[in-house]
Amino acid sequence: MNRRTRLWLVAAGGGGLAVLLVAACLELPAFGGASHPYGDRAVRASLSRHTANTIASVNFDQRAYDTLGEMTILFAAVLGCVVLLRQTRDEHRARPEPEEVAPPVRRYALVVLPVALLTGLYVIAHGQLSPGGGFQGGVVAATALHLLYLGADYRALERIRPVGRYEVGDAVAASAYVITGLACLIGGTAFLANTVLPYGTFNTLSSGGTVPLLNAAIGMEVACAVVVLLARFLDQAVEIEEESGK
Amino acid sequence: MADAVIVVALLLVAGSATAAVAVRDPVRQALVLAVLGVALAVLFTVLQAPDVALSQLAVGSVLTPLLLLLTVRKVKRRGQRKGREQ
Amino acid sequence: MSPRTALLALAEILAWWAALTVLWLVLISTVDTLELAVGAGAAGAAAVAARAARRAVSGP
Amino acid sequence: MNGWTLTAALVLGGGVGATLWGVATGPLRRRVVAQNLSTALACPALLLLSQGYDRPSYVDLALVLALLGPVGTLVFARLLSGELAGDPPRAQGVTWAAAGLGAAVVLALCVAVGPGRAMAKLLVVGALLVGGNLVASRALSGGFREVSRG
Repeated sequence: MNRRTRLWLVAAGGGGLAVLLVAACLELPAFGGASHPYGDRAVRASLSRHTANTIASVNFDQRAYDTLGEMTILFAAVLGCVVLLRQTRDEHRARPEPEEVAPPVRRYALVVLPVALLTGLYVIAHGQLSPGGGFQGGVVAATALHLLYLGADYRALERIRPVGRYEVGDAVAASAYVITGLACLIGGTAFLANTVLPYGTFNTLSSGGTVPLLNAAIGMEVACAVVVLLARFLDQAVEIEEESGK
Repeated sequence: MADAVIVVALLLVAGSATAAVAVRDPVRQALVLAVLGVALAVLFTVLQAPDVALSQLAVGSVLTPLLLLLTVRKVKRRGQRKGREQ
Repeated sequence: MSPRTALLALAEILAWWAALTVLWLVLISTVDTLELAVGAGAAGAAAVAARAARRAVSGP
Repeated sequence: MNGWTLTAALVLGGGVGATLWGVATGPLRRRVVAQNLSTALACPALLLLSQGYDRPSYVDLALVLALLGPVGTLVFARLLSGELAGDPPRAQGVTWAAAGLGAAVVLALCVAVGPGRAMAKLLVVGALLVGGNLVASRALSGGFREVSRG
Protein backbone atom coordinates (compact mmCIF):
# COMPACT_ATOMS: atom_id res chain seq x y z
CA MET A 1 0.00 0.00 0.00
CA ASN A 2 1.62 3.25 -1.03
CA ARG A 3 1.62 6.50 0.85
CA ARG A 4 -1.21 8.07 -1.13
CA THR A 5 -3.60 5.19 -0.56
CA ARG A 6 -2.78 5.13 3.15
CA LEU A 7 -3.52 8.83 3.46
CA TRP A 8 -6.85 8.34 1.70
CA LEU A 9 -7.66 5.47 4.05
CA VAL A 10 -6.85 7.61 7.10
CA ALA A 11 -8.87 10.51 5.72
CA ALA A 12 -11.87 8.25 5.06
CA GLY A 13 -11.70 6.67 8.52
CA GLY A 14 -11.16 9.99 10.28
CA GLY A 15 -13.93 11.66 8.30
CA GLY A 16 -16.37 8.88 9.14
CA LEU A 17 -15.47 9.09 12.81
CA ALA A 18 -15.87 12.87 12.78
CA VAL A 19 -19.33 12.59 11.20
CA LEU A 20 -20.43 10.01 13.78
CA LEU A 21 -19.05 12.08 16.68
CA VAL A 22 -20.78 15.25 15.50
CA ALA A 23 -24.03 13.34 15.02
CA ALA A 24 -23.72 11.89 18.51
CA CYS A 25 -22.90 15.28 20.08
CA LEU A 26 -25.98 16.87 18.50
CA GLU A 27 -28.15 14.38 20.39
CA LEU A 28 -26.47 14.98 23.79
CA PRO A 29 -28.43 16.66 26.60
CA ALA A 30 -27.62 20.36 26.93
CA PHE A 31 -24.56 21.40 28.98
CA GLY A 32 -25.23 21.99 32.67
CA GLY A 33 -28.91 21.02 32.69
CA ALA A 34 -30.95 20.43 35.83
CA SER A 35 -31.83 16.78 35.19
CA HIS A 36 -29.26 14.26 36.52
CA PRO A 37 -30.97 10.85 36.81
CA TYR A 38 -27.80 8.94 37.73
CA GLY A 39 -26.43 11.67 39.99
CA ASP A 40 -29.67 11.94 42.00
CA ARG A 41 -29.77 8.20 42.62
CA ALA A 42 -26.06 8.02 43.50
CA VAL A 43 -26.38 10.88 45.99
CA ARG A 44 -29.45 9.31 47.59
CA ALA A 45 -27.69 5.95 47.96
CA SER A 46 -24.54 7.54 49.37
CA LEU A 47 -26.50 9.61 51.91
CA SER A 48 -28.45 6.54 53.02
CA ARG A 49 -25.10 4.96 53.90
CA HIS A 50 -23.73 8.07 55.65
CA THR A 51 -20.97 8.67 53.11
CA ALA A 52 -20.38 12.41 52.69
CA ASN A 53 -18.33 12.13 49.50
CA THR A 54 -20.63 10.61 46.89
CA ILE A 55 -17.70 9.77 44.61
CA ALA A 56 -16.18 7.59 47.34
CA SER A 57 -19.55 5.92 47.77
CA VAL A 58 -19.74 5.22 44.03
CA ASN A 59 -16.17 3.91 43.91
CA PHE A 60 -16.05 1.81 47.05
CA ASP A 61 -19.66 0.93 47.77
CA GLN A 62 -22.06 1.11 44.84
CA ARG A 63 -19.47 0.00 42.29
CA ALA A 64 -16.79 -1.52 44.51
CA TYR A 65 -16.49 -4.45 42.11
CA ASP A 66 -15.36 -2.05 39.35
CA THR A 67 -12.68 -0.70 41.66
CA LEU A 68 -11.48 -4.27 42.27
CA GLY A 69 -11.01 -4.54 38.50
CA GLU A 70 -9.15 -1.23 38.33
CA MET A 71 -6.89 -2.26 41.20
CA THR A 72 -6.16 -5.52 39.39
CA ILE A 73 -5.23 -3.58 36.24
CA LEU A 74 -2.72 -1.47 38.18
CA PHE A 75 -1.37 -4.57 39.91
CA ALA A 76 -0.95 -6.41 36.61
CA ALA A 77 0.62 -3.37 34.94
CA VAL A 78 3.21 -3.04 37.70
CA LEU A 79 3.86 -6.79 37.61
CA GLY A 80 4.44 -6.62 33.86
CA CYS A 81 6.74 -3.65 34.34
CA VAL A 82 8.77 -5.51 36.97
CA VAL A 83 9.17 -8.48 34.62
CA LEU A 84 10.04 -6.40 31.55
CA LEU A 85 12.47 -4.04 33.27
CA ARG A 86 14.36 -6.66 35.29
CA GLN A 87 18.13 -6.85 35.09
CA THR A 88 18.96 -9.27 32.29
CA ARG A 89 22.04 -11.46 32.08
CA ASP A 90 23.95 -9.16 29.73
CA GLU A 91 23.49 -6.13 31.99
CA HIS A 92 25.31 -5.07 35.11
CA ARG A 93 24.69 -2.53 37.83
CA ALA A 94 26.86 0.55 38.00
CA ARG A 95 26.99 2.34 41.31
CA PRO A 96 25.12 5.65 41.02
CA GLU A 97 27.31 8.66 41.54
CA PRO A 98 26.49 11.11 44.32
CA GLU A 99 24.84 14.30 43.18
CA GLU A 100 25.78 17.77 44.33
CA VAL A 101 22.58 19.53 45.27
CA ALA A 102 22.29 23.17 46.33
CA PRO A 103 21.65 23.31 50.12
CA PRO A 104 18.27 25.13 49.91
CA VAL A 105 16.93 22.48 47.54
CA ARG A 106 18.13 19.68 49.83
CA ARG A 107 16.61 21.30 52.91
CA TYR A 108 13.35 21.84 51.03
CA ALA A 109 13.24 18.16 50.09
CA LEU A 110 13.89 17.04 53.66
CA VAL A 111 11.15 19.30 55.07
CA VAL A 112 8.53 18.67 52.40
CA LEU A 113 9.00 14.87 52.40
CA PRO A 114 7.21 14.28 55.75
CA VAL A 115 4.66 17.02 55.00
CA ALA A 116 3.77 15.44 51.65
CA LEU A 117 3.65 11.98 53.24
CA LEU A 118 1.26 13.25 55.90
CA THR A 119 -0.86 14.97 53.25
CA GLY A 120 -1.06 11.69 51.33
CA LEU A 121 -2.21 9.87 54.46
CA TYR A 122 -4.72 12.67 55.14
CA VAL A 123 -6.17 12.36 51.65
CA ILE A 124 -6.48 8.58 52.05
CA ALA A 125 -8.06 8.78 55.50
CA HIS A 126 -10.60 11.43 54.47
CA GLY A 127 -11.57 9.80 51.19
CA GLN A 128 -15.14 9.27 52.33
CA LEU A 129 -15.49 12.86 53.60
CA SER A 130 -13.73 15.23 51.20
CA PRO A 131 -12.36 15.01 47.64
CA GLY A 132 -9.67 12.40 47.36
CA GLY A 133 -9.32 8.82 48.39
CA GLY A 134 -7.01 5.86 48.19
CA PHE A 135 -5.71 6.42 44.69
CA GLN A 136 -4.94 10.12 44.99
CA GLY A 137 -3.48 9.85 48.48
CA GLY A 138 -1.43 6.80 47.56
CA VAL A 139 0.17 8.59 44.64
CA VAL A 140 0.95 11.65 46.79
CA ALA A 141 2.52 9.50 49.53
CA ALA A 142 4.61 7.53 47.04
CA THR A 143 5.73 10.75 45.33
CA ALA A 144 6.82 12.10 48.72
CA LEU A 145 9.42 9.35 49.12
CA HIS A 146 10.96 10.20 45.76
CA LEU A 147 11.77 13.70 46.98
CA LEU A 148 14.85 11.98 48.36
CA TYR A 149 15.98 11.18 44.81
CA LEU A 150 15.18 14.69 43.60
CA GLY A 151 16.65 16.55 46.56
CA ALA A 152 19.62 14.29 47.24
CA ASP A 153 20.65 11.29 45.15
CA TYR A 154 19.62 7.78 44.25
CA ARG A 155 21.71 6.15 46.96
CA ALA A 156 19.86 8.11 49.65
CA LEU A 157 16.53 6.93 48.23
CA GLU A 158 17.71 3.32 48.14
CA ARG A 159 18.58 3.48 51.85
CA ILE A 160 14.98 4.15 52.90
CA ARG A 161 13.24 2.17 50.18
CA PRO A 162 13.56 -1.62 50.43
CA VAL A 163 11.74 -2.53 47.20
CA GLY A 164 11.04 -6.09 48.33
CA ARG A 165 8.92 -4.91 51.22
CA TYR A 166 6.91 -2.61 48.96
CA GLU A 167 6.26 -5.54 46.61
CA VAL A 168 4.95 -7.52 49.58
CA GLY A 169 2.89 -4.52 50.71
CA ASP A 170 1.37 -4.22 47.24
CA ALA A 171 0.25 -7.85 47.30
CA VAL A 172 -0.98 -7.66 50.91
CA ALA A 173 -3.08 -4.56 50.18
CA ALA A 174 -4.56 -6.13 47.05
CA SER A 175 -5.50 -9.22 49.05
CA ALA A 176 -6.92 -7.05 51.83
CA TYR A 177 -9.41 -5.62 49.34
CA VAL A 178 -10.52 -9.09 48.26
CA ILE A 179 -10.67 -10.32 51.86
CA THR A 180 -12.89 -7.39 52.84
CA GLY A 181 -15.12 -8.33 49.94
CA LEU A 182 -15.26 -11.95 51.11
CA ALA A 183 -16.03 -10.82 54.66
CA CYS A 184 -19.00 -8.91 53.24
CA LEU A 185 -20.07 -12.08 51.45
CA ILE A 186 -19.83 -14.22 54.58
CA GLY A 187 -21.16 -11.75 57.17
CA GLY A 188 -23.57 -9.86 54.94
CA THR A 189 -25.33 -10.46 51.69
CA ALA A 190 -23.02 -10.33 48.71
CA PHE A 191 -19.39 -9.87 47.63
CA LEU A 192 -18.28 -6.31 48.54
CA ALA A 193 -21.82 -5.38 49.66
CA ASN A 194 -21.58 -2.62 52.27
CA THR A 195 -23.86 -4.26 54.84
CA VAL A 196 -21.47 -5.67 57.45
CA LEU A 197 -20.21 -2.67 59.39
CA PRO A 198 -22.34 0.05 61.04
CA TYR A 199 -22.59 3.20 58.93
CA GLY A 200 -21.48 5.48 61.79
CA THR A 201 -22.15 9.18 62.25
CA PHE A 202 -22.41 11.23 59.05
CA ASN A 203 -19.29 13.27 58.21
CA THR A 204 -16.90 11.58 60.67
CA LEU A 205 -13.88 9.42 59.99
CA SER A 206 -15.69 6.18 60.87
CA SER A 207 -18.73 6.76 58.65
CA GLY A 208 -19.56 4.81 55.53
CA GLY A 209 -19.25 1.20 56.66
CA THR A 210 -16.58 -0.61 54.63
CA VAL A 211 -15.73 2.46 52.51
CA PRO A 212 -12.84 3.66 54.75
CA LEU A 213 -11.37 0.13 54.91
CA LEU A 214 -11.45 -0.32 51.14
CA ASN A 215 -10.05 3.22 50.77
CA ALA A 216 -7.12 2.35 53.02
CA ALA A 217 -6.46 -0.89 51.11
CA ILE A 218 -6.44 0.96 47.79
CA GLY A 219 -4.23 3.69 49.26
CA MET A 220 -1.61 1.18 50.38
CA GLU A 221 -1.85 -0.74 47.11
CA VAL A 222 -1.38 2.35 44.96
CA ALA A 223 1.44 3.77 47.09
CA CYS A 224 3.38 0.48 47.01
CA ALA A 225 2.66 -0.02 43.30
CA VAL A 226 3.94 3.46 42.39
CA VAL A 227 7.07 2.99 44.50
CA VAL A 228 7.81 -0.36 42.82
CA LEU A 229 7.07 1.06 39.36
CA LEU A 230 9.34 4.05 39.85
CA ALA A 231 12.03 1.80 41.37
CA ARG A 232 12.16 -0.22 38.14
CA PHE A 233 12.32 2.92 35.99
CA LEU A 234 14.99 4.49 38.23
CA ASP A 235 17.04 1.30 38.18
CA GLN A 236 16.99 1.28 34.41
CA ALA A 237 17.76 4.98 34.05
CA VAL A 238 20.41 5.28 36.74
CA GLU A 239 21.98 1.95 37.61
CA ILE A 240 21.60 -0.75 34.99
CA GLU A 241 24.03 -0.68 32.08
CA GLU A 242 24.47 -3.04 29.19
CA GLU A 243 27.77 -4.95 29.15
CA SER A 244 30.13 -3.29 26.70
CA GLY A 245 30.73 -5.19 23.49
CA LYS A 246 27.17 -6.39 23.23
CA MET B 1 -20.95 35.45 31.31
CA ALA B 2 -21.60 33.09 34.19
CA ASP B 3 -19.54 30.39 32.53
CA ALA B 4 -16.49 32.55 31.77
CA VAL B 5 -14.21 30.45 33.93
CA ILE B 6 -15.41 27.24 32.25
CA VAL B 7 -14.71 28.74 28.83
CA VAL B 8 -11.23 29.83 29.95
CA ALA B 9 -10.46 26.34 31.34
CA LEU B 10 -11.70 24.67 28.14
CA LEU B 11 -9.57 26.99 25.99
CA LEU B 12 -6.50 26.28 28.16
CA VAL B 13 -7.02 22.52 27.80
CA ALA B 14 -7.56 22.79 24.05
CA GLY B 15 -4.47 24.99 23.66
CA SER B 16 -2.16 22.89 25.80
CA ALA B 17 -3.36 19.61 24.27
CA THR B 18 -2.73 20.97 20.78
CA ALA B 19 0.70 22.19 21.87
CA ALA B 20 1.50 18.76 23.37
CA VAL B 21 0.84 17.21 19.97
CA ALA B 22 2.60 19.92 17.97
CA VAL B 23 5.83 19.87 20.02
CA ARG B 24 8.01 17.03 18.73
CA ASP B 25 10.92 16.66 21.16
CA PRO B 26 9.96 14.27 24.01
CA VAL B 27 11.60 16.41 26.72
CA ARG B 28 9.70 19.53 25.67
CA GLN B 29 6.60 17.43 25.25
CA ALA B 30 6.92 16.37 28.89
CA LEU B 31 6.97 20.05 29.90
CA VAL B 32 3.83 20.81 27.88
CA LEU B 33 2.22 17.67 29.28
CA ALA B 34 2.82 18.93 32.83
CA VAL B 35 1.01 22.18 31.97
CA LEU B 36 -1.75 20.19 30.27
CA GLY B 37 -2.17 18.24 33.51
CA VAL B 38 -2.63 21.44 35.49
CA ALA B 39 -5.09 22.81 32.92
CA LEU B 40 -7.10 19.57 33.03
CA ALA B 41 -7.17 19.71 36.83
CA VAL B 42 -8.55 23.26 36.66
CA LEU B 43 -11.16 22.17 34.10
CA PHE B 44 -12.30 19.28 36.31
CA THR B 45 -12.50 21.68 39.26
CA VAL B 46 -14.69 24.20 37.47
CA LEU B 47 -16.92 21.34 36.30
CA GLN B 48 -17.31 20.38 40.01
CA ALA B 49 -15.38 17.11 39.80
CA PRO B 50 -12.72 17.63 42.49
CA ASP B 51 -11.96 13.92 42.92
CA VAL B 52 -10.93 13.58 39.28
CA ALA B 53 -9.01 16.86 39.50
CA LEU B 54 -7.08 15.53 42.49
CA SER B 55 -6.21 12.33 40.59
CA GLN B 56 -5.03 14.41 37.66
CA LEU B 57 -2.89 16.62 39.90
CA ALA B 58 -1.38 13.65 41.74
CA VAL B 59 -0.47 11.77 38.57
CA GLY B 60 0.18 14.59 36.12
CA SER B 61 2.39 16.91 38.14
CA VAL B 62 5.21 14.56 39.18
CA LEU B 63 4.65 10.94 38.18
CA THR B 64 4.18 11.35 34.42
CA PRO B 65 7.11 13.79 33.89
CA LEU B 66 9.37 11.61 36.04
CA LEU B 67 8.54 8.42 34.10
CA LEU B 68 8.97 10.23 30.76
CA LEU B 69 12.27 11.89 31.63
CA LEU B 70 13.71 8.69 33.12
CA THR B 71 12.84 6.89 29.89
CA VAL B 72 14.45 9.64 27.81
CA ARG B 73 17.57 9.42 29.97
CA LYS B 74 17.80 5.64 29.51
CA VAL B 75 17.40 5.91 25.73
CA LYS B 76 19.99 8.69 25.52
CA ARG B 77 22.51 6.74 27.59
CA ARG B 78 22.11 3.75 25.33
CA GLY B 79 22.61 6.02 22.29
CA GLN B 80 25.78 7.53 23.77
CA ARG B 81 27.17 4.08 24.50
CA LYS B 82 26.46 2.88 20.96
CA GLY B 83 28.05 6.06 19.60
CA ARG B 84 31.23 5.54 21.63
CA GLU B 85 31.63 1.95 20.49
CA GLN B 86 31.36 2.71 16.80
CA MET C 1 23.58 2.91 70.24
CA SER C 2 24.59 4.90 73.29
CA PRO C 3 21.92 6.42 75.56
CA ARG C 4 22.87 9.85 74.29
CA THR C 5 22.23 9.07 70.61
CA ALA C 6 19.05 7.20 71.52
CA LEU C 7 17.83 10.24 73.38
CA LEU C 8 18.70 12.51 70.46
CA ALA C 9 16.88 10.20 68.05
CA LEU C 10 13.82 10.18 70.30
CA ALA C 11 13.89 13.97 70.55
CA GLU C 12 14.15 14.35 66.78
CA ILE C 13 11.21 12.02 66.17
CA LEU C 14 9.14 13.65 68.92
CA ALA C 15 9.75 17.12 67.51
CA TRP C 16 8.66 16.01 64.04
CA TRP C 17 5.69 14.15 65.51
CA ALA C 18 4.46 17.20 67.40
CA ALA C 19 4.83 19.48 64.37
CA LEU C 20 3.10 17.02 62.06
CA THR C 21 0.25 16.40 64.51
CA VAL C 22 -0.37 20.15 64.60
CA LEU C 23 -0.35 20.14 60.79
CA TRP C 24 -2.94 17.32 60.79
CA LEU C 25 -5.12 19.37 63.15
CA VAL C 26 -4.85 22.28 60.71
CA LEU C 27 -5.84 20.11 57.74
CA ILE C 28 -8.95 18.51 59.24
CA SER C 29 -12.27 20.31 59.67
CA THR C 30 -13.82 18.72 62.78
CA VAL C 31 -11.96 17.20 65.73
CA ASP C 32 -13.03 14.01 67.49
CA THR C 33 -11.22 11.19 69.30
CA LEU C 34 -10.83 8.89 66.31
CA GLU C 35 -9.60 11.77 64.19
CA LEU C 36 -6.95 12.56 66.81
CA ALA C 37 -5.87 8.92 67.04
CA VAL C 38 -5.55 8.52 63.25
CA GLY C 39 -3.74 11.87 63.04
CA ALA C 40 -1.28 10.92 65.77
CA GLY C 41 -0.58 7.60 64.04
CA ALA C 42 -0.09 9.15 60.61
CA ALA C 43 2.12 11.89 62.10
CA GLY C 44 4.18 9.19 63.83
CA ALA C 45 4.76 7.35 60.55
CA ALA C 46 5.70 10.59 58.79
CA ALA C 47 8.03 11.55 61.67
CA VAL C 48 9.90 8.25 61.40
CA ALA C 49 10.17 8.80 57.64
CA ALA C 50 11.49 12.34 58.24
CA ARG C 51 14.28 11.04 60.47
CA ALA C 52 15.10 8.18 58.10
CA ALA C 53 15.32 10.62 55.19
CA ARG C 54 17.56 13.00 57.13
CA ARG C 55 19.87 10.14 58.09
CA ALA C 56 19.92 8.79 54.53
CA VAL C 57 21.12 12.16 53.23
CA SER C 58 23.53 13.34 55.90
CA GLY C 59 24.46 10.21 57.84
CA PRO C 60 23.52 9.40 61.46
CA MET D 1 -20.39 34.07 39.10
CA ASN D 2 -18.90 36.28 41.78
CA GLY D 3 -15.75 38.30 42.25
CA TRP D 4 -13.73 35.29 43.35
CA THR D 5 -14.45 33.17 40.29
CA LEU D 6 -14.03 36.20 38.04
CA THR D 7 -10.57 36.82 39.52
CA ALA D 8 -9.81 33.11 39.10
CA ALA D 9 -10.83 33.34 35.43
CA LEU D 10 -8.54 36.35 34.99
CA VAL D 11 -5.60 34.60 36.68
CA LEU D 12 -6.19 31.48 34.60
CA GLY D 13 -6.70 33.28 31.31
CA GLY D 14 -3.93 35.82 31.72
CA GLY D 15 -1.40 33.97 33.85
CA VAL D 16 -1.73 30.31 32.93
CA GLY D 17 -2.49 31.27 29.32
CA ALA D 18 0.78 33.18 29.16
CA THR D 19 2.72 30.28 30.68
CA LEU D 20 1.13 27.98 28.10
CA TRP D 21 2.59 30.20 25.38
CA GLY D 22 5.93 30.19 27.19
CA VAL D 23 6.06 26.42 27.57
CA ALA D 24 5.14 25.71 23.96
CA THR D 25 7.66 28.01 22.28
CA GLY D 26 11.18 29.28 22.69
CA PRO D 27 14.38 27.83 24.19
CA LEU D 28 14.38 25.18 26.89
CA ARG D 29 15.30 27.61 29.67
CA ARG D 30 12.16 29.62 29.01
CA ARG D 31 10.00 26.52 28.90
CA VAL D 32 11.06 25.18 32.30
CA VAL D 33 10.44 28.58 33.90
CA ALA D 34 7.00 28.69 32.28
CA GLN D 35 6.22 25.21 33.62
CA ASN D 36 7.16 26.33 37.14
CA LEU D 37 5.01 29.46 36.81
CA SER D 38 2.02 27.47 35.55
CA THR D 39 1.71 25.67 38.89
CA ALA D 40 2.55 28.85 40.82
CA LEU D 41 -0.41 30.58 39.13
CA ALA D 42 -2.87 27.68 38.95
CA CYS D 43 -2.67 27.12 42.70
CA PRO D 44 -3.97 30.62 43.63
CA ALA D 45 -6.65 30.15 40.98
CA LEU D 46 -7.77 26.91 42.65
CA LEU D 47 -7.89 28.70 46.01
CA LEU D 48 -10.02 31.47 44.48
CA LEU D 49 -12.34 28.89 42.92
CA SER D 50 -12.71 27.14 46.28
CA GLN D 51 -13.80 30.42 47.83
CA GLY D 52 -15.95 31.34 44.82
CA TYR D 53 -17.88 28.06 44.94
CA ASP D 54 -17.97 28.26 48.75
CA ARG D 55 -16.55 24.75 49.09
CA PRO D 56 -13.83 24.68 51.77
CA SER D 57 -12.92 21.08 50.89
CA TYR D 58 -11.67 22.24 47.47
CA VAL D 59 -8.70 23.78 49.33
CA ASP D 60 -7.28 20.22 49.37
CA LEU D 61 -6.70 20.54 45.62
CA ALA D 62 -4.64 23.68 46.10
CA LEU D 63 -2.78 21.99 48.96
CA VAL D 64 -1.79 19.04 46.76
CA LEU D 65 -0.81 21.35 43.90
CA ALA D 66 1.25 23.56 46.25
CA LEU D 67 3.10 20.42 47.43
CA LEU D 68 3.53 18.58 44.15
CA GLY D 69 3.85 21.46 41.67
CA PRO D 70 7.33 22.52 42.84
CA VAL D 71 8.31 18.85 43.12
CA GLY D 72 7.37 18.45 39.45
CA THR D 73 9.65 21.38 38.60
CA LEU D 74 12.40 19.71 40.65
CA VAL D 75 11.99 16.65 38.39
CA PHE D 76 12.76 18.80 35.35
CA ALA D 77 15.57 20.68 37.12
CA ARG D 78 17.14 17.42 38.23
CA LEU D 79 16.89 15.40 35.03
CA LEU D 80 17.57 18.29 32.63
CA SER D 81 20.46 19.72 34.68
CA GLY D 82 22.85 18.85 31.84
CA GLU D 83 20.89 20.76 29.20
CA LEU D 84 20.21 23.69 31.52
CA ALA D 85 23.77 24.03 32.85
CA GLY D 86 25.11 25.74 29.71
CA ASP D 87 22.17 28.13 29.45
CA PRO D 88 20.68 28.59 32.93
CA PRO D 89 17.26 30.22 33.25
CA ARG D 90 17.14 33.71 34.73
CA ALA D 91 13.65 34.63 35.76
CA GLN D 92 13.86 36.46 39.08
CA GLY D 93 11.27 39.06 38.11
CA VAL D 94 8.41 36.83 36.99
CA THR D 95 9.08 34.29 39.76
CA TRP D 96 8.78 36.95 42.45
CA ALA D 97 5.73 38.40 40.71
CA ALA D 98 4.02 35.00 40.76
CA ALA D 99 5.03 34.51 44.40
CA GLY D 100 3.59 37.94 45.22
CA LEU D 101 0.34 37.09 43.47
CA GLY D 102 0.10 33.84 45.43
CA ALA D 103 0.75 35.64 48.71
CA ALA D 104 -1.79 38.36 47.88
CA VAL D 105 -4.48 35.80 47.03
CA VAL D 106 -3.82 33.86 50.23
CA LEU D 107 -3.99 37.03 52.33
CA ALA D 108 -7.22 38.15 50.65
CA LEU D 109 -8.78 34.75 51.32
CA CYS D 110 -7.57 34.82 54.94
CA VAL D 111 -9.37 38.14 55.40
CA ALA D 112 -12.49 36.64 53.79
CA VAL D 113 -12.65 33.47 55.92
CA GLY D 114 -11.65 35.10 59.21
CA PRO D 115 -9.54 33.57 61.96
CA GLY D 116 -9.84 29.85 62.59
CA ARG D 117 -8.68 26.49 61.37
CA ALA D 118 -9.54 27.30 57.74
CA MET D 119 -7.29 30.36 57.87
CA ALA D 120 -4.40 28.30 59.27
CA LYS D 121 -4.86 25.83 56.43
CA LEU D 122 -4.78 28.65 53.88
CA LEU D 123 -1.58 29.98 55.42
CA VAL D 124 0.00 26.50 55.23
CA VAL D 125 -0.95 26.27 51.55
CA GLY D 126 0.42 29.75 50.93
CA ALA D 127 3.72 29.01 52.67
CA LEU D 128 4.15 25.75 50.76
CA LEU D 129 3.25 27.47 47.48
CA VAL D 130 5.52 30.50 47.77
CA GLY D 131 8.42 28.64 49.39
CA GLY D 132 8.16 25.73 46.98
CA ASN D 133 8.14 27.83 43.87
CA LEU D 134 11.05 29.99 45.00
CA VAL D 135 13.09 26.85 45.78
CA ALA D 136 12.07 25.27 42.47
CA SER D 137 13.15 28.41 40.63
CA ARG D 138 16.47 28.31 42.50
CA ALA D 139 16.86 24.65 41.52
CA LEU D 140 16.30 25.49 37.86
CA SER D 141 19.06 28.10 37.82
CA GLY D 142 21.89 25.88 38.94
CA GLY D 143 20.53 23.85 41.84
CA PHE D 144 22.16 20.69 40.52
CA ARG D 145 25.77 20.31 39.49
CA GLU D 146 26.14 18.53 36.17
CA VAL D 147 27.25 14.90 36.60
CA SER D 148 27.39 12.03 34.16
CA ARG D 149 24.73 10.04 35.96
CA GLY D 150 23.14 9.90 39.36
